[in-house]
Amino acid sequence: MTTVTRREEIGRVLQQHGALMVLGVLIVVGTLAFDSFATVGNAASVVVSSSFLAVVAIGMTFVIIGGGIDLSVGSLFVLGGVLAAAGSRYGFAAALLLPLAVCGLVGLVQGLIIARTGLAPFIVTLAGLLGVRGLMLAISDEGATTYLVSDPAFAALGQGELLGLTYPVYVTIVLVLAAMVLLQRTGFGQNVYAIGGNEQAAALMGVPVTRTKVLVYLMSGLLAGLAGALNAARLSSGVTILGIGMELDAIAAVVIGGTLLTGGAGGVTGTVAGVLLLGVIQSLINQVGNLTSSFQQVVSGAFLALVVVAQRLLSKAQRLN
Amino acid sequence: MKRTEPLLEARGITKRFPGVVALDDVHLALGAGEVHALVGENGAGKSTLIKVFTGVYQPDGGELRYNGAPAGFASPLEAQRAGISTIYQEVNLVPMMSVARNLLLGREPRGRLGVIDTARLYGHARAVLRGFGLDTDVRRPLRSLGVGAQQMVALARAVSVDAKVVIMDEPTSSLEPREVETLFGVIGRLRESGIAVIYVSHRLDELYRVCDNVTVLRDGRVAHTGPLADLNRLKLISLMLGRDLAEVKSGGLTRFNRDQGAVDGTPVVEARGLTRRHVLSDVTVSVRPGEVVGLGGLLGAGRTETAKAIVGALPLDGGQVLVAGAPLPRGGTKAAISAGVSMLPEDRKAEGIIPGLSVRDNIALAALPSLARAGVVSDSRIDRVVEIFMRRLRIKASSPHQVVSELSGGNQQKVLLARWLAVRPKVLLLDEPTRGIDVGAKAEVQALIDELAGEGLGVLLISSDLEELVEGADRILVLREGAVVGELSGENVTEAKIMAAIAERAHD
Amino acid sequence: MTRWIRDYGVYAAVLALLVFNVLFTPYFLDAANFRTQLVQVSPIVIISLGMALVIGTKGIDLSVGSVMALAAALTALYLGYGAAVALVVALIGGAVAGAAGGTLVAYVGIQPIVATLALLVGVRGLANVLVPQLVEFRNPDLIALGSSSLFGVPLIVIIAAALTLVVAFLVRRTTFGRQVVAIGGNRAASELSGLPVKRVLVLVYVISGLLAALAGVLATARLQASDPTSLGMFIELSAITAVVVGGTPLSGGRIRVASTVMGALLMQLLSATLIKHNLPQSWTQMVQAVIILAAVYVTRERVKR
Amino acid sequence: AKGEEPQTAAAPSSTAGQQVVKTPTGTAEGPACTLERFGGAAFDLKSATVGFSQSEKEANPFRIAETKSIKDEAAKVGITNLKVTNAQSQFSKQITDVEQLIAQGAKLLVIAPLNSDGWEPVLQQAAAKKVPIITVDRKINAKACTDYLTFIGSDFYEQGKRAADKMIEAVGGKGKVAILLGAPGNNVTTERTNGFKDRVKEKAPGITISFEQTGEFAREKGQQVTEQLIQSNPDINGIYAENDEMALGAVTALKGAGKQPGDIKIVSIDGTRSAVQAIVDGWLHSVIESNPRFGPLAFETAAKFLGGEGIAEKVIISDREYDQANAKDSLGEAY
Ligand SMILES: Nc1ncnc2c1ncn2[C@@H]1O[C@H](COP(=O)(O)OP(=O)(O)OP(=O)(O)O)[C@@H](O)[C@H]1O
Ligand SMILES: Nc1ncnc2c1ncn2[C@@H]1O[C@H](COP(=O)(O)OP(=O)(O)OP(=O)(O)O)[C@@H](O)[C@H]1O
Ligand SMILES: [Mg+2]
Ligand SMILES: [Mg+2]
Repeated sequence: MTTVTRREEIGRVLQQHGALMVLGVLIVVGTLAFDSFATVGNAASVVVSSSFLAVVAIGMTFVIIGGGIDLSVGSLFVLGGVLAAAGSRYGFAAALLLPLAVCGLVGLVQGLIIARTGLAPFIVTLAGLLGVRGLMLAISDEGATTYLVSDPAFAALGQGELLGLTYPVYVTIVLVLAAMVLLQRTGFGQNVYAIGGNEQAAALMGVPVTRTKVLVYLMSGLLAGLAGALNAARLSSGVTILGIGMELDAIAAVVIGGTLLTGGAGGVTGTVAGVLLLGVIQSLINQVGNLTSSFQQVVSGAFLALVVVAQRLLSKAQRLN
Repeated sequence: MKRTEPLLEARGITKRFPGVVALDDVHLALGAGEVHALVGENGAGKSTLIKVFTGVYQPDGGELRYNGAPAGFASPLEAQRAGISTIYQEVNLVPMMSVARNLLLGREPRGRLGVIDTARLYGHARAVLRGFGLDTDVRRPLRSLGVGAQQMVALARAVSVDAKVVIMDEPTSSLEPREVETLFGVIGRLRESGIAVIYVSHRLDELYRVCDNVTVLRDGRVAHTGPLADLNRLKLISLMLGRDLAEVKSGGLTRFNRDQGAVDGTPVVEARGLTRRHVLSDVTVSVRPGEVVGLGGLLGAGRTETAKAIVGALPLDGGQVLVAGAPLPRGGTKAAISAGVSMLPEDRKAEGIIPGLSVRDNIALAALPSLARAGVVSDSRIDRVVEIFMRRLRIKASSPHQVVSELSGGNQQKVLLARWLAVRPKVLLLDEPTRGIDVGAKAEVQALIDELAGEGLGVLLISSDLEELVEGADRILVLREGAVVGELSGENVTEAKIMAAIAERAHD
Repeated sequence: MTRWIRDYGVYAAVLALLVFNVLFTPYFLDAANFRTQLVQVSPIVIISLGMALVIGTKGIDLSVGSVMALAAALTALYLGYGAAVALVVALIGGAVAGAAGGTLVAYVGIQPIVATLALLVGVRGLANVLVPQLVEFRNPDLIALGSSSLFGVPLIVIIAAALTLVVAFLVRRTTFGRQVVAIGGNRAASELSGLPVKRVLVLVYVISGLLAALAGVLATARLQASDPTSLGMFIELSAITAVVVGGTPLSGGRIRVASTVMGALLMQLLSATLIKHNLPQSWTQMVQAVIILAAVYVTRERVKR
Repeated sequence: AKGEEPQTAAAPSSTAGQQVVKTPTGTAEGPACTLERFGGAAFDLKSATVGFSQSEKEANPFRIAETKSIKDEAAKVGITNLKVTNAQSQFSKQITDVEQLIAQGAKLLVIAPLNSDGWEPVLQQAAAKKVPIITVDRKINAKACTDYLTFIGSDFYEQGKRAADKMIEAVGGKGKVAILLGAPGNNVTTERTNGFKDRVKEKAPGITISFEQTGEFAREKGQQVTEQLIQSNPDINGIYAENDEMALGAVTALKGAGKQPGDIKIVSIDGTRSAVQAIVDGWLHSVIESNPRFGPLAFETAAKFLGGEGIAEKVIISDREYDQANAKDSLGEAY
C-alpha cells in the first residue's frame, strides 16, 4: 500500500512540477549553449515580459480548475490597455479603475451567463472574445486612435524599476502569492476545486456553485483587464493590436503547468512555471537567431506537444506500475 | 420518543417529470429522534422525495414544513444550513480533493486572517474519521479510497455537521458488514441526541434493526405509513410490490430455485493464475456451462478486479484466460465479448449507462456489430431485440426512446443486463447485479439468472449479499486480498461457511 | 414548444435573417447572391461536419485551420503532377495530421484541446516551411474544381451537400456513428462494452483532418492561389460555433448534422448581412457575439429543476 | 510629411528596384542628428552585434523582400553578427524580441515595427545603452535623435493620397468606390485610409465611398468581401485595396462573377510582382509602390551616422507607381 502511495505521489509530482523541471533543463541548456542567454538583461526581459501573461494565466488557472475555460482574456487584455490609456487622461485612478470596472463587468456577465444558463464556457467566452474586441475597436475608432498614457504616475506604475525589475513583476509576484493562498487556504479556493472536480457533488455538499463560478470569471476578467492596464502603463499607450491568440498562450501555460483541463486539480505555481517556460522557449529561439519564422512555429508546436506528452507518459507510467 | 409536532413534514407533495408523476400527493411526518424507513420498489420515488426535502428539486404541488413552519429550500446549501444533511445514493463527493477537504468542505477550521489552518484541518479530519472506524491518510485524494471508505467519508461528513435531520439514501449498499455495524452505532447515537433520520434501503433486515416507523411508496404514492413493528416482512414486501401476501409467500425471499451441483462438463471459461501487483495474486476461476459460480469476500477483496481481468479490462502482470480451451487475446474487452464472455460492471453510473442515449441505444450498444450489415445498422433488427428484452426484463420506461438517465436505478440496471444479454454471451460475469435495486426487481433479476443458467449460460456472480450468493451459486470462491482463500461447493455452500472462510484467514 | 425551439431554433433564426435580408438588403434575391453565400459557406460546412463528429466524442479539434493551410501547401507542391495527385496528397496530409491528433488523444491520453492546440501551431508552421509564401497557379483542373457548376449549382456546393448526406448517414445509420456518440456519452462504459474506442477516436480525428484538407483544397481552388499563411486562420472558431449553434452540445454524446449545416449558414448569412450593410468591424464583432449567445441560448440543453 | 505634394513622376526605373531617397539626408527635415548629438560612441559596424527585428512572418512578398534585403546588405557590408528575430505579428513579442536583442549586446537595432505606439520600454533600454535604432517601413511615435535615430520608409498617408489620385483618374472623378481596408487597428490601415479619403474629399467630391470593409490584408478575405460587395453594390465603379493581396483577391472575385478586365477599376498599394502582372493583364488599374528593400539605405545611414555625418529625422523614400504605361517594363523590378 505504501508503495502504491509513493508511486502515486511521484506521478503527481511529475504532473504538477514537470514544467518546473523542464524549465530547469532548458535554462541549463541555454546557459551552456549561448553566452548571452544567462545574462541579467536577458533574464530580466524574460521575467518582465512574462509577467503580463502570468497575470492573465492566474485567472485562467482558477477558471480551468473550476472546470471552465475563458477564451475572452486576450480581448479583455487589449481592451484593458486601451481603456487604461484612455482613462489616464483623467488621472491615475481613472486609468486603473476604468479597465478594472469594464473588464470585471464583462467577466461578471460571462460568469452569470455560464452559471445561470448552463451554456458551455467555451462558447460563451468565445462570444466574449468577439464582442470585447468589437468593443475595443468601437472605443478606438476602429483601431485608428491609439490613446497615449498621459498620467505620469500611471506610466511609472508600468515602467518604474526596483532592483532591475519593473513594478509589474512585483505586482505579479504579489498576485501569485495571493492566488496561492486563495486557492489553498480559503473556502473560495476549496469551492473552486470542488466544482471543478464534481460539480453535482459540490452542489449537494452545499458549495455555492453559481456564486463560485461567477466569481471565477469575474476574477479572470479583472486580472486580464489589470494585465492589460499594466501593459499599457509599460508601453505608455493603449496599443490596439495586442492580445490576439493570448488566450491560447494562457491556456497552454496553465496546461503545461500541470493543471488538468478537465478541472478539479492544479495550481498557480505550475502555471507560473508554464508561463516562464513559454518565455524561455521564445528566448532560446531568439538566441538561435536565424531560424525562419515558419520554422519557429514548428518548433513551438512540437515543443508544446513534447512537454504535454512527456508529462502525460511520465505520470501514466508511474500510475500503471 | 414521539413528539407531537413533527420536525420535518411533507404535506401532499407532488413532483412531475416529463412523462412520469414521480411523487403524487405524498405525506410524510418525521419527529425528532425518530428513524424513519422509506421503502419502495425501484422508481417508486424515494430518491425524488429526498431531493425535494433537500432543495434539489422544487415540488410542483404540496407543502414542506420544517420546525412547524412552512419551508422551501431553494438549494441543497439552504437545506444544509437549516440542518438537513444528506447522504445520497451514489457517493457524491469530489474524487480529486483530499479526504480531509472533502470531509470538511465548507467548514474548514480557520486560523489567523480567516485563512484555512491546514494542520488543524487534517487533525480534525483524522479525529472525526476515527470515530467512524476509518484510519487513513486524510491528505490523500478521496478517489484513492475504496467505494466503501468513500461512503463512510460521506456519512461522516453528513453526520458531523450540526444536523437536525439526516437523510440516508441506501447508505449500506457499498459498505461491508463491519462498516454497517459502525453505521448502526452512529444511527443509535443520532437517535439518542434527538436527531431525526430518514433511512432508505432495500435490505429489510437493516430496516428492522434500526427503524421506528416506515413509509412505503408505490408508484409515487404513499401505500402505507406507520410503526415498522406493526408490519412483518412479508406484509412489508407485499405493500411495496402491491401484490397479495400469498403471492409473495409462494415466491420465497430470493427467487433462486436451483438444483445445486448438477452441472458438469468442460469449463467454458477458465482463468488461470491471474496476477496483478498489489491487486490480484494467482487467482484461478473456471465456469462451466449452466453453472453459477459465486465470488465471495469483503469489499476490496479483488472480486471486481477478477471479473475485469477476465474480460480484459484490467492489465495483468501474469495469467491467462481460456475460452473453450483457446487463450483470449489481451488488451480490451472486445475479444472477450466476441468470444462470448461479458461483464455487467459494478458501477452503473460510471461504467454502465450512457446517460444521454435512449434506452434503445443503450441496450443495442454492445450488440451493434451483430445488428449491422457492413457497418450499417438495421433499425428493425435493433427494435426487435430491444422489444424482446424490454418485455422480458420488464423495463419500466415511457418508450424505448426515453433517455436512460431518466430511469430509476433498478431500471437502468435492467437496461444494462439487457445490453449484455443481447450479445448472446456464453458466460456472464455479474458484478453486484442487484445492488441498489428493489425487492421486486431483485427477485426478477435473480429469477432471470436462474433461467439463463438453466439455458446453459455460465454465470460468475459477485455479490455482497450473502443470502443471494448462497442461494444463487452452485459453487463459491472466497477471495481475500486478491487471492482465493477457499472454495465451497455442494453442502458447504452456506453463509456460515463463507464467513468462516473469510474469517479464518483474516486472523491468521 | 421549448423543445421545438431547441431543436429548430437555428432554422427559425436562419429564416428570420433571410426575411430581414429580403426586406432590407438590395439585390438579395438574386440567384447569384445565393450562389455566393453557398459557395462561401461550403468550406466551413465541410469542416463543421468533421468538427461535429469530434465534438460528439467530447473532443474538439483546433487544428482544422492549420490543416487547411497544410493542404493548400501540399496542393501547391504537387500540382505539377496534376490536380488529382495534388488533391490526393493534400488529403493524405490532412489524414496524417488528423491521425497525429487522434493518436495523442486516444492513445497518449492528452486532452483534445491541448493536443490539437499543439497541432494548430505546429502544422501551420509546417505548411509555411513547405510553402513560405503565396503561390498562384493556373492549373485548369484545379481552377475548374473551384469555379465550375453543375446545372447551375457550383461544384463546391454540391460537394458540401454530398458530404453532409454522407456524414448524416454515418451518424444515423452506421455502427461507427453510434459508437462515436456512445464514446462521447460515456467513454468508460463504451470501453467495457467492447467498443473499439481508441480506433474510433483516431478515425474521428482522421475524418476531421480529411474534411479540413478537402476544404483547404477547395478554398485554394477557389482562390486560384495557395496561401498557407492566412488560409483558414481562426476557422476552427467558426466551425465550433456552427456546431454549437446547431445544438450539438460541447459535452459530447450527441450529434446533429443538419442543424450543424444550419448553424454554419446562420453565421454565414449573419456575416454577409453585416458586410452588405457596411457595418464597421466593431459592430460586426459585437453583433456576432450577441447572435452566437442568443442562438446557443435557445438551443441549449435545459437543466431540469 | 503629410503636407507634401505627391511625387509626380515615377522614380527612375534604372535602379533595379532599389530604394531612392525622396528627402535626402540632412535636408528639410529639421536639424540633422549626429553621433555627438545622439550621445553614443562610434563602433565598428562589421564586428558589432546588429539586431534586426522583423514584425511579421516572412510569408508575403513585402516581408520576404524586406528581410532578405537587410540580410543581404548586412552580408555585403561585412556585418558578421546579425541577429534576426520575428514577432510573428504579435506586438508583445516584438517588444520582448527587441529587449532581448539589446540584452544580447546589439549595438545597432534595425526595427520593422508592427505598431507605431507602445515602444516606451524598448526606447528606454536602448537610450540607457545609447543603442541607435533605425526603424524601417513604419514609424515609431517618439522623438528622433533622442529616442531613436531615424525612420526610413514610405509615407503611408501619402500612399493613400496617391492611390486616390489614381482612382480619381481611373473613374473620371465621379462614381462609387469601395475600400478594402487592411487589418483593423493597424497604423498602416489608418493612414492609407485617411490619405485616400482626404484626397478624394479634396479633389473629387463627385466620388462617393459607399463601402468599406476589412479584408485583413489577406487575399482570401479580399475575395470574399468583394464577392459580397459586387452582389449588393453592382453599380460600383472602383475598388481601392489597401494592399496588393486584397486587390488580387478582388480580381479573383470579379473573374468568378464574370466581369471583364477594366469593368471595375482597382487601385492598390505595394507593388508586388503579381500585382504588376495584373496591371499588364488589365485587371488592376494601378499600383502605388511601397518599397521593402531597406537594407542598403539602412546600413548606409548607419555607416554615415557612425562616421559622424548628420542624419535627418526621417528618410522618406520615393515610391514609384505602376500603371498601364510602365507595368510591363517594370515587371522585373517589382518584388
Ligand atoms: N430527472 C428526472 N427526469 C425524469 N424522470 C425522472 C427523473 N428523476 C427521476 N425520474 C423518474 O421518477 C420516478 C422516481 O424515481 P426515483 O429515482 O425517485 O426512484 P427511487 O425510488 O429512488 O428508485 P431506486 O430505488 O431505483 O433508486 C422514476 O420513474 C424515474 O424514472
Ligand atoms: N484505498 C485503497 N488504496 C489502494 N488500493 C486500494 C484501495 N482500496 C482498494 N484498493 C485495491 O483495489 C482492489 C479491489 O477493490 P474493490 O473494492 O473494487 O474490490 P471488490 O472485491 O471488487 O469489492 P466490491 O466488489 O465489493 O466493491 C483491492 O484489492 C485493493 O488492492
Ligand atoms: Mg433512488
Ligand atoms: Mg467491486
